[in-house]
Amino acid sequence: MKRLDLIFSERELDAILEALEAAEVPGYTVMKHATGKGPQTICSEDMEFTGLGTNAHVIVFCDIELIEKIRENIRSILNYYGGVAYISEAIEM
Amino acid sequence: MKRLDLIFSERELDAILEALEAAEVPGYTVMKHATGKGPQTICSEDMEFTGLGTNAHVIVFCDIELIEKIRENIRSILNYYGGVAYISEAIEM
Amino acid sequence: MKRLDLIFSERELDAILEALEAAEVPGYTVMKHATGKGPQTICSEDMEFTGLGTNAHVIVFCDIELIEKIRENIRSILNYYGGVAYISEAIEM
Amino acid sequence: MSHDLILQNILTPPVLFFFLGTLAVFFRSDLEIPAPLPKLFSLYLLLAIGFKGGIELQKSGFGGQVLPTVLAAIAMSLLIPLICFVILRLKLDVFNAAAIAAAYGSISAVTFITAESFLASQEIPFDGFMVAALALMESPAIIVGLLLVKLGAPKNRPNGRVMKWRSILHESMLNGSVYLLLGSLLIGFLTASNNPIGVEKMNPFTDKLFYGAECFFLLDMGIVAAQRLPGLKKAGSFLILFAILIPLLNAFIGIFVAQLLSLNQGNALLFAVLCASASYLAVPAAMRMTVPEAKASYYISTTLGLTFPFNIVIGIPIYMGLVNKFIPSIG
Amino acid sequence: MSHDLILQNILTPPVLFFFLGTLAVFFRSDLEIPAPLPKLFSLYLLLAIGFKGGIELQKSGFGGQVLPTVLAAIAMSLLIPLICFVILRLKLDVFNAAAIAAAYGSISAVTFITAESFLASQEIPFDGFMVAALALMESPAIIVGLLLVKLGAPKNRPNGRVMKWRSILHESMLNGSVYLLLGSLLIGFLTASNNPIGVEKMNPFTDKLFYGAECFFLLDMGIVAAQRLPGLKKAGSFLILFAILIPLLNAFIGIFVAQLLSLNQGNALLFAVLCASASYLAVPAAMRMTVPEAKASYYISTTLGLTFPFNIVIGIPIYMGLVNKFIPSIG
Amino acid sequence: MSHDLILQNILTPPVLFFFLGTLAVFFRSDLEIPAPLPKLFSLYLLLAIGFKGGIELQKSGFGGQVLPTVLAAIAMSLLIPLICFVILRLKLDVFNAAAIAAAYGSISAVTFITAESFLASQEIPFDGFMVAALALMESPAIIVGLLLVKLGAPKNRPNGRVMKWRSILHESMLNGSVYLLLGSLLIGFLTASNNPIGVEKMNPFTDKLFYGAECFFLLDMGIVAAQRLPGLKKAGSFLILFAILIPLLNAFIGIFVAQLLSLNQGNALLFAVLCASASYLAVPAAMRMTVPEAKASYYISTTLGLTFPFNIVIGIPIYMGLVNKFIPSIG
Ligand SMILES: Nc1ncnc2c1ncn2[C@@H]1O[C@H](COP(=O)(O)O)[C@@H](O)[C@H]1O
Ligand SMILES: Nc1ncnc2c1ncn2[C@@H]1O[C@H](COP(=O)(O)O)[C@@H](O)[C@H]1O
Ligand SMILES: Nc1ncnc2c1ncn2[C@@H]1O[C@H](COP(=O)(O)O)[C@@H](O)[C@H]1O
Ligand code: NA
Ligand code: NA
Ligand code: NA
Repeated sequence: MKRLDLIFSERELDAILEALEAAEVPGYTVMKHATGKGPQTICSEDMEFTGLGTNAHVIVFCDIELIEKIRENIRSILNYYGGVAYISEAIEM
Repeated sequence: MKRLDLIFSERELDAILEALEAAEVPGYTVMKHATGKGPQTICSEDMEFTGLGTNAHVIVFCDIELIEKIRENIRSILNYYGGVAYISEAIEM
Repeated sequence: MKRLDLIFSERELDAILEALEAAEVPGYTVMKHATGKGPQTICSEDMEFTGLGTNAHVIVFCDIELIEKIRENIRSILNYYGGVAYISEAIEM
Repeated sequence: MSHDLILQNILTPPVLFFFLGTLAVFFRSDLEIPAPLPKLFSLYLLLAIGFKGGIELQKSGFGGQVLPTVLAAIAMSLLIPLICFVILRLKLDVFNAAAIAAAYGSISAVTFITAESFLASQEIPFDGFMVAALALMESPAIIVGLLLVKLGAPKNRPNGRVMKWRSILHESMLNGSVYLLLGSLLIGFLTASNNPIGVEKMNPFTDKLFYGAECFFLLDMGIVAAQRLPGLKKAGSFLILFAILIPLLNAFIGIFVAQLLSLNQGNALLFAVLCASASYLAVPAAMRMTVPEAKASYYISTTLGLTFPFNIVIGIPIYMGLVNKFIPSIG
Repeated sequence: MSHDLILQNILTPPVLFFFLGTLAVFFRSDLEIPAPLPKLFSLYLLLAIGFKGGIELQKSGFGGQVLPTVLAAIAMSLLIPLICFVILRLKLDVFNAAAIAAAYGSISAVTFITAESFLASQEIPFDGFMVAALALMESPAIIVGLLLVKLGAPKNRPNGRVMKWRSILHESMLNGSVYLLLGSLLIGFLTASNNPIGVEKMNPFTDKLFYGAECFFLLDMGIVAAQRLPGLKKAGSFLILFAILIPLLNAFIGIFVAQLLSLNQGNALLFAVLCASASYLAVPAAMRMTVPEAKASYYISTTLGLTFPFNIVIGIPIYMGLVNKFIPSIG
Repeated sequence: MSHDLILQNILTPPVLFFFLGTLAVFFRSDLEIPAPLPKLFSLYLLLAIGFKGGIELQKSGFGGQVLPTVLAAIAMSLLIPLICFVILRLKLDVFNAAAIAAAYGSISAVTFITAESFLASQEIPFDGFMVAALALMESPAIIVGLLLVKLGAPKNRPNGRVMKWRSILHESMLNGSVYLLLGSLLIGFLTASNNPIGVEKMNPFTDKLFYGAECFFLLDMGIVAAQRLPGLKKAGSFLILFAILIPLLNAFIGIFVAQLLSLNQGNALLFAVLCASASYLAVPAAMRMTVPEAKASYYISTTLGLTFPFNIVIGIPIYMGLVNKFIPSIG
């Protein structure tokens, strides 16, 4: 089993979740209100009321095949709008 | 060292934390207000005010022996109410 | 690539982020409002309004060399004020 | 005539703000009221409704129509779930049928206050003690729902799940919104009896601010209700029909009972609305805890996605039309 | 004389609370207004501004100065972005220039209400229909900004990014804050026409509470603006100068137009403030979605970190000084 | 007679809502006021207390009893921590003793306003300038606490931890709640001097709404205080006794000083309450930063879990009984 961590602006949340649902991942978890810093951009808490939106952290536990299926779609969103995606190992308890 | 990620409805938080404390884990971290989707159920943000409750994400760093100790207890809660539990490797910094 | 998870009181957030920026990590993500329990202390939600502050969960994806660079600095803060730091493996998607 | 009333109802600020929220979802606006702000408003409204109701109850005492009305309301919250359960069992299993039945036996405080605002804008008088009826209709409906599960559930429910009286009472009386409403009612009552200065000093918060806060909350309810609509499709046409026809049936029964009780027009409308409305706060939370087998999406989409908007927008004026027909006007 | 006005302006509660917030950052106090509380206040203010404006608009009707003023305001929100774009293109690429230009063509509701408070404390009358002008200046500026991108952007923009009319209209009309403001305006209008009791019952929430909520929000704005200052340094001296001089220029044009329209002193000040202020709510959100190539830190630090405080603290009294000079007093 | 006062105190809305919160925890209701709503109310209360205090201070000026009273209050906030420290050192180390001592030298704004509400419901007059005393008692107590650590701490404290004057002053004056309270006091003062219209326009927010918001906040405080009780058990019987007896002692000293200052009954009660109450906002935050060696659970459970409820429920009427005995009534 794999664990996929996606972090990106909540403005792209709908697009990312659509991609996940299209690939029929078994489930996902979304944590909003994350802030942070990337190579170019800063995301701070006051972006919440200005409407710019803070980051969302999405976790997906799924098989590697599913990750291959969504890779291209997700990468193209993240490359355009910013955000990171990392994969690690996980075993169901 | 292992890292245990538990995601489930905050309604079961007390029961899960009791299980953790009974096993004397060295510590845990709770992040509330997570939303998401599982095989059957959807957890959305408006469940916060209807009293249904959103999800909690609990992280525990501990030894594998402790995980064995709590496995059965935790699994029985998650099987009944829903939720996921995954284990991965972690090294103290 | 490594994934570094830091969990500590948000009161120390500025100091930790300074340490990360000084080491020029490529980025980081901060999730506030985490609660939890450590070997000695409890962090509960009502610490938010009493001004004591809840925990922050910081995630950094970076190379192992960078982690070596910040290790000492971060450890000294966590040792004094409390908090945990764990490293795991991660691969860019 | 009902047409006229519907239009007049739609042109009040609470209903207009509800529409504004609904349309935001249809037009895909990014208008959003982030958590926990809706919780703030729902806590505020419960506290204010309870407190004001307590004051009114102290003023009116328990004589006259008060006790019969409150008892009749409790009876309705015991009876309605039974009717609903029988109907729902045609298509659903025990768990889902009981959970939805409990929701329809219970009440929606926001529907109630929208009805009060409607009466105020029509300048039709009503009595404050009706809030006591409201406050006392939640627990019985939950108890009936849980009893139906206890009696009807298959024998192979896991052990930990065998319903205990203790937890039935706990969920029905100590659920957060029931507790706050009943507690505030009691505090309002005690304050009115002992501390008139306190009543006056609470007034700007619990009374003057109320209407605006109601509008703000209805804006959010509009958003939430509209987001619930897709969930309704999955629930199927049986539940969709149920969510619209049952309020009408229950309102009809309510007006019949109101006539027996010789309530005036204002109180009769409120009584009908209590019967017709369904709970999306207290009951879902209680059911989630005690009957996890029931699908939350069923009892939330029907009550919040359909019955609530239906009542707010056209139910209330329709019931008013019926009240006008069956209940003699005093003036 | 302007000196006097500046001092009088600084000694009003909204500006004092703004300073309190700013100083908290400079002194490194840990005073903090956590999310989503600022959102609560900004939603509240937009709802209240819109609702009150709708009532006033219904009172005044569309005759007299109303229509010309509103049309002139819309014209300004089309013209100002063009002027700004030409200036900004001296140093910035199309994306950044267009995004900042749109922000300055649009308005800041909080600057507007601070100007209203200033007029109230100076006991200078003004008209409620100016809110209609405010509400109608956001969308056109966004449209111009997006058109500038559509026309000026390099041909190699990725396919998915080719701007469509549909999304231009969507972002300009259905952005959360624009939508709430326009919607509340409409609701205020409809309520005032049909439901005078509703107007009165909203009053404690939308009117009485307003000034205090404004102060609370300005406390937070002081904190946020001060936190934005370091970001300005990175933006460079060109943008810093722009953020201070352009409001002056726009206010000047605004007063000139106000004179042509024969607005009274109060309305002329508000018109100037609409021209001089820049949006940090609706426009940034729209630009973030449609022009991700523009740096958010540019259009946020200039509008929020510099233009907003400048207008709040010294801009308004300076414009008042100009109005006093160029617009005849009625009394 | 004290019995009577206790009952009258318990039957005011703030205390009743406090009980409602406490009982919610005892009965295991799921009533919850999620973060950051309690923060919203605490920020609001500090802002409103400060602003109203500033207005009153401007009205009263610094003549008459004002200056002596404020100076005496500051003196008390220097003296009380010393007394407490000596007692606490019997059982605790320097860090914990100093942190708790500072908390008891400082004040609880909510206890203060509950005392004001109590006086209002008893129709006993008191003066607005007492808020100035309240605002000025927080910093000195923090300074004394940190000095005690500086002087008493073992020599082997890590280097980074050697207390610097700079950080002592920073934590004592710029702590978020101290800063907001003092800042709002100053703004109220300046507004009252320069902008009477501003005072009036703030009134619905800072004054009219206050009592209701206080009740809402006390509901949450009831929940929080009750959740703190288990933590008290761990703290041990010494700290439990301390948390109940020390307020009595301090109130006694306070009434003695009030007599020397010839304060009237109302002001004397408030003075006693300032001495008796302990800080759970400013001081804990400051101690957490500068004295991490002290256990937060100690200074939070004592102040919030025991002293606060004690003062709110029975302390205030007991002190009123003492005031009645020792301070001559004017009427
Ligand atoms: N190396 C990293 N480690 C953790 N989070 C990151 C990292 N880089 C970027 N992020 C997160 O991704 C968001 C978007 O980054 P960016 O791709 O620079 O727009 C940032 O605001 C961070 O929250
Ligand atoms: N494959 C998954 N990956 C990440 N989170 C999941 C996954 N499946 C379920 N979840 C989370 O667990 C919660 C409960 O799921 P369920 O077991 O379907 O009731 C969901 O709301 C998600 O937040
Ligand atoms: N073993 C652990 N697993 C997960 N989180 C932990 C663990 N130990 C401590 N924490 C987190 O780190 C915070 C500080 O802990 P402490 O070091 O005890 O002050 C706690 O409040 C928890 O949120
Ligand atoms: Na009902
Ligand atoms: Na403008
Ligand atoms: Na004290």
